[in-house]
Amino acid sequence: KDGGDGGTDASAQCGSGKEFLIGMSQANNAEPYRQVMNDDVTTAAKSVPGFQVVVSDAAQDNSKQVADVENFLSQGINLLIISPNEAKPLTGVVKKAYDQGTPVIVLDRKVEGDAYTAFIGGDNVAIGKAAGEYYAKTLLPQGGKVVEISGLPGSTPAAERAQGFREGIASNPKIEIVATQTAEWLREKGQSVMDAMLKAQPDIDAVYAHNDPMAEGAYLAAKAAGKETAIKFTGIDALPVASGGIKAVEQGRLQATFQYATGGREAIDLAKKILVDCTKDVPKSTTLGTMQITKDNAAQAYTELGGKQ
Amino acid sequence: MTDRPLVRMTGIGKRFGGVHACRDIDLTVTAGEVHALLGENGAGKSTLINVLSGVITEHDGTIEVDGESVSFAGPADAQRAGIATIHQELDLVAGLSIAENMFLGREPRTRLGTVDIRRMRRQAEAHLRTLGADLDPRRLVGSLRVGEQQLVEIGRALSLRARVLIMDEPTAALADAEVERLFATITELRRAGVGIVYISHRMAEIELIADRVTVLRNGTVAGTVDPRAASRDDIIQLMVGRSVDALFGEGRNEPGDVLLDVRGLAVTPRRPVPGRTEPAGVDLTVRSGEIVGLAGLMGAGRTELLETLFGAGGSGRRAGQVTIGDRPYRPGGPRAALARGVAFVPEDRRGAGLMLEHSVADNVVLSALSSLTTLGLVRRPLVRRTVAEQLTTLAVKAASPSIPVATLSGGNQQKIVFAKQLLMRPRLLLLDEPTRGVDIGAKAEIYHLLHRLADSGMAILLASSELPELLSLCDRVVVLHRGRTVAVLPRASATQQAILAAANGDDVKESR
Amino acid sequence: MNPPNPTTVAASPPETPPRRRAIRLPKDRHAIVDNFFRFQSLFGLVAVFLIAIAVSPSRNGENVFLSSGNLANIVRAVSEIGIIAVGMTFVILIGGIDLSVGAVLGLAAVGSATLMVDSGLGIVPTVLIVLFIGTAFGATQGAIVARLGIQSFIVTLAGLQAARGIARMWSGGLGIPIAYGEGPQEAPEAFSLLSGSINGVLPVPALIFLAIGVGALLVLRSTAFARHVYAIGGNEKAARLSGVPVRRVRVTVFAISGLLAALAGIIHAGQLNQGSPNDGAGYELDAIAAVVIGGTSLAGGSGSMGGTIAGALLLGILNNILALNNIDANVQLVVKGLVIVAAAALQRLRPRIA
Amino acid sequence: MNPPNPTTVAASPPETPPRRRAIRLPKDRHAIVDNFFRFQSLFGLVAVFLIAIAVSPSRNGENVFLSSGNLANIVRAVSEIGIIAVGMTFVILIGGIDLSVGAVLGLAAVGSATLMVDSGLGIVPTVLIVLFIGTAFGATQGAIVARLGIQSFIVTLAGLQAARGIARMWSGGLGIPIAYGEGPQEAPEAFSLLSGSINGVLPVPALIFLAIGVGALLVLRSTAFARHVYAIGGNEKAARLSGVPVRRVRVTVFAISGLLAALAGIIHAGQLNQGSPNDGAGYELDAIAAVVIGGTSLAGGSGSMGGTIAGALLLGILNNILALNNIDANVQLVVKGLVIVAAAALQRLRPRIA
Ligand SMILES: Nc1ncnc2c1ncn2[C@@H]1O[C@H](COP(=O)(O)OP(=O)(O)OP(=O)(O)O)[C@@H](O)[C@H]1O
Ligand SMILES: Nc1ncnc2c1ncn2[C@@H]1O[C@H](COP(=O)(O)OP(=O)(O)OP(=O)(O)O)[C@@H](O)[C@H]1O
Ligand SMILES: [Mg+2]
Ligand SMILES: [Mg+2]
Repeated sequence: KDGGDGGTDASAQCGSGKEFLIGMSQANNAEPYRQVMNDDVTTAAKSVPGFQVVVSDAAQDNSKQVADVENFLSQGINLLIISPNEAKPLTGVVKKAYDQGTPVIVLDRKVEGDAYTAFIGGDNVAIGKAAGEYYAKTLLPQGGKVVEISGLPGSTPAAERAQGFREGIASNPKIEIVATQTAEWLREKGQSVMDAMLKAQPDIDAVYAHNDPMAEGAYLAAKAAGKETAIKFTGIDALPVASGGIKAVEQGRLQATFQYATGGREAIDLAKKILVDCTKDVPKSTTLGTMQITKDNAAQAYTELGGKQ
Repeated sequence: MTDRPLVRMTGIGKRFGGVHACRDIDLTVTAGEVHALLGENGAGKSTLINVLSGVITEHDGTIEVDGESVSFAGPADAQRAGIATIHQELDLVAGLSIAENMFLGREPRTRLGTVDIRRMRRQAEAHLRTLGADLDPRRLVGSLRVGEQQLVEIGRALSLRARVLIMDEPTAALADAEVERLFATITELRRAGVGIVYISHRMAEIELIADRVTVLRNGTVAGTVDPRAASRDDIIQLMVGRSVDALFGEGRNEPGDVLLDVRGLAVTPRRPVPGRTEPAGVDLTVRSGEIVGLAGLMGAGRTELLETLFGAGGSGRRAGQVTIGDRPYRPGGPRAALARGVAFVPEDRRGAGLMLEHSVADNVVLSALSSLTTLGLVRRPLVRRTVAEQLTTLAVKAASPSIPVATLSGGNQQKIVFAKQLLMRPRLLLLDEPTRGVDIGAKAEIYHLLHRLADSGMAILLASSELPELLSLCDRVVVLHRGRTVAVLPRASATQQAILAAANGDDVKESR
Repeated sequence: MNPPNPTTVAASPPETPPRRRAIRLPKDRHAIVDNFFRFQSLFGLVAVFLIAIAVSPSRNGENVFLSSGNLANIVRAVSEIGIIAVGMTFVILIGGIDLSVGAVLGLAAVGSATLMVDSGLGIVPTVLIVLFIGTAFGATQGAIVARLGIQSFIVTLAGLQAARGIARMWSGGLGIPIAYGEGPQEAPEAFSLLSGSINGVLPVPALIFLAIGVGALLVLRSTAFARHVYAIGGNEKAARLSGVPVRRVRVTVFAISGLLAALAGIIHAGQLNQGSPNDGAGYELDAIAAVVIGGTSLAGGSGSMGGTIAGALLLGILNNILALNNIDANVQLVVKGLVIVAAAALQRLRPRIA
Repeated sequence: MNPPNPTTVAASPPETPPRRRAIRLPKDRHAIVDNFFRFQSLFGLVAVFLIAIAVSPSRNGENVFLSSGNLANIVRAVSEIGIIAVGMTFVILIGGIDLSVGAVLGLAAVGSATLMVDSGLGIVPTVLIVLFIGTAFGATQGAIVARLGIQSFIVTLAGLQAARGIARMWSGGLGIPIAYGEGPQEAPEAFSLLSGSINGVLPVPALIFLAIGVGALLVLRSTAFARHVYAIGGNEKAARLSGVPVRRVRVTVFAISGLLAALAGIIHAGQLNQGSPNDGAGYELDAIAAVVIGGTSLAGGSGSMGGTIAGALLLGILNNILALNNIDANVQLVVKGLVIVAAAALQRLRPRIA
């Protein structure tokens, strides 16, 4: 069987004026990024007649996500959108779905092999690198001391955003990462970790956080210590929601943030092509670019990315 | 050969913090004798035998078994040396069956290494039958009455095939019939050469079976006597250091008005609990100033009746009428009962009476807290004073009001339960086996106290398995059989025979 | 003698002649030993404190750990866990456990943000409503435990899920940012006090924590309610037979826990300028750890509020000193595990009964 | 009469003639009632099962819930939690708790992957080493509980952190993918059996779970060890007085829990083709829920393995039927909370003992 087979069954049933059940298997609902992805998918699906989306929450558990997909298959979904908790563990069940003839769109994190219909996702290394280059050229051209607040140890984005960042700042050897502490993606941990950093590290120039909430937490700690203007903060994700990083940039707490697109709307577009338009060959892989968001373009980006005022 | 003791304890000493529970005690046990150990509550009897049974491993002095010096690292060691113990407090596992409890720690195995359940049951049943207990060994111990549990403990000790058998108040929870059966067993064991250490507060039992009596006082040996040579008074004198004045038959005031009136009380439980005998037609009255006894065989339903009156019984449909004073009374729960001036001393002091890890003071004031507080705040000085007075009144032997109740001797624990309820100044006092495990001196004090309370107008309803106690203390004795009143015997006509006959249900017809 | 207060009369035991001077209690060794061990929960705290001073990095010759800013931060960082742990102490004393507190914190944080920002309520109504929600949630759990006789572990585990689900539904799954000002969609400026400090030294949440802690300590020392709590944990049956209103106390205790979790949630929202439904995850375990390190027995019936406060501070110091020394996160986990066990072992030095 | 061994005489239950056939036990109401309620843990399961059938969606006229594929999925999905819950049952029966199991699962998963892929070990040595690590970890925790007398909640909470930290250090923080084949950096093909099924129907992990469950059920029914476990949980003092080796049993019980958690970890790695250090988070709570729903008391001393198995299946069915009906994830949380409480309430119908 080749990869194209996956679409065959579905295309046999495809066409306009039909009802389609789309299963959206989310790795977890606890991260704002993923909640926004869910919202993007459901919102986009509302504008396609006949689309019904059901969302499951694997609560960060690979095994639960496998079960979620299997439950979808039991119900006979017409298309699967999955944002895997981790690549390898979900590969098997994704392949099972695909081999059964259910088109599969993989979001954000790839699975192994090519037993899926299409992949849409960002590139964390590239984003980290973009952030690093921003530090090297714009934020700290004279160099400086950077504290890195990293995501959950063991998670791929944390590793890749760390790696990309180091590649990005390599061009400016005067930038020094003086400490790396994890705040497990959480705002409150960002705050308490930064509390300690402020004591332990003199003269911090900037804080590179692996996501916006941790950057905001660090900002709060600095503010309590009266250092919020002396230190510059950047985050990643740039979610177009009220509690997201774009607003934080717009309101001046963060210096910059880097968009990590959810791919939700793109996934539904693709689903429409497969199910309604009966398109046979959709692009196997789409890499979503990032957008650097600073005070200059924040308001505009917020609207552009579909944020509600 | 009989001269060589099976066990010789020399210079045994044990301290608990500041308390010298045992001091330089010598004790021997020879084959085929019943060696009785007497003493007041807290004299150190249980401590001494805990040393012998390996429960207490750190102590002064030496133990010899068969002339060889031994040192036990735990109860299992003592068991292996042939020493079996029936401990004072019932230490059984509620969630295991009778058979499993009896063979705990030494389960018979099949060839596969699994427990030989049939053999275990068969042997358990045989042991129980010798004690006259017709219990299904598969029953969970938690569903047994206290008396039945006591039989299981005895059965377990017997099944250990020991050469030395220690019995710490084995009859405290038994009724007369079972006691007789136990004594028959003891006689048999004695004949087979088993040495027995027997602790009891019931003088009559000692006179019946003891070959030798050692009296402990304040942790030391006050003397060893031959019970056949010494009189009861002599022994009591040794125990308490003075003679105990006549307990019984004091002149009493005329009782007042009827305080408690129970007519046709019956409870039909929603879900019957095995082993419980709910009231099934109880008629009785108690006047203020009167002490009324409740007699009956084990399982006659005395406990359940008292619990029902206190509102602590099982739930179910209630029939009949209860009146306190001149107002009808529907027992709604302990709180409501206490508010109506009804207090209750339960028979299972450890399970239902005390917070063992908590201090004496905390236990004593628990019920009466609301009268010791202002705006919800506890008035400490008042509490301290009240506790001190209460401990003095009841002559409780405790190092301090702040030590945990668990460290008191059994009898003194009982007094704490008592003290707690008396603080409520009840009009009606319900007592379930109030002197179980209480020493003779303390018993006398409790009897005096009950008399005084009655004289001050309190109505007292008292369940007891000790007939002499009922006979001497009570103005009337109500006999229960299977949850119903079968006889009401005024003091004049209450004799041991009459009560027993009624309790056995002999004159059920008559009383109808 | 005619005492003016009838209560006193009722209390005096029957038949004691009204002696003027109370019996002098012997000043005995036990009481002294007992009192000594009351403060033993502080041992672990003091030990960790000293170690922290010793291993702290220094900067410009100043001990970083001991700098006043750092100490304030520690107390601020543990304040939410600490407040929760105070409520948890009551629950654990009656032999229960409350796993729902972290989720209730999240629910309360969402509630605070939504009510002020979306519904435009003032601070006082917001705080009252949120505290009411927390209390009602706790009381409901308590009622289920008390009425149906289900183990609190399972009831509050279910409660955890329910509270989390409700919080997510209420907030639409996303954090609700709190902006300050007079306009619509803005919260009263005063709410941001929660992220400030008094005189720039003592953070407000730390102050609240200490106030609550001291208050609870007094409650536990001096009230009849507290004695009922201990009694239920010590022997429920005996407590019931002694006339303790077991059910009511149980419900109250869970209600207190819910109330304090909601208070922690309000502080959380104030500190982070946001109400996020997923916050507070795992806080219940930290709070329980604080209580147990503080010497309270999970079996109920024994423990102290002072111990809990000490336990919370101990955990805070531990987190802080590990971060100050920039210890690798994974090593931190292992070290923290070991220290928790060591602290608990220290508690065990107290003499045991029987 | 001069019996050769005086001991025997004293003991022999006075004169039971060696009858061939065991004494016929009276068919006693009590025993029957007791036994009846032993199976009561099944009530909740059956109820949830019937409800699930009733509310299941159907597809092409077939009941989706009842389809054999779906039933197999349910058992497969609960197999890891179920295996952990079996070990947890022993721990809870002695009145303890083991919070470390989820982290040990993660550690074992990492261990399986690392040993096969990086160290190139075969399946048998890998499995043995990993099981040994889990057992040793559990036994260490048990020894701390038994020797130092620290509450198991706190010891295993620390153990949780430690195991998680070790797993992350060992794996370098990232999941280690397992590729199959003969080459270096590849695991033996046979290991992938864990993600397969027998005859394409019964998933291997489900089979292992059921086998372990039945084995444990027999152990709990028939061994002296099991009696000692119940005795320690029911009345530790009585157990000690009866000569039960309390410490040894305690250590063994925690070792069993560690062993089974490690086994679950191996299965986890096999099912997901990866050993990830963060996996298994929160599994301890699910396992405890299964045990408690199965009617085992957290106070120790009473409960059954059948109940635990039923409890695990009940949770699995619940998750499944909620998912099949596409209930919103947040609503699911609330519903699950309610059902767990209801299931626990059902257990309470059993008559109480004194
Ligand atoms: N574990 C303990 N800790 C502290 N003190 C104890 C402990 N066990 C016993 N004691 C004290 O030792 C003394 C002797 O107690 P013991 O139980 O031996 O008395 P006893 O003679 O058996 O009394 P009773 O007839 O009431 O059972 C008492 O004062 C008691 O308070
Ligand atoms: N299966 C059971 N479930 C609950 N409580 C029980 C059960 N069996 C006995 N009890 C309670 O245990 C206590 C002990 O009963 P015990 O064996 O002492 O009865 P008794 O005092 O000898 O007889 P009586 O019923 O005449 O008082 C009582 O409170 C009784 O209600
Ligand atoms: Mg004694
Ligand atoms: Mg009775």
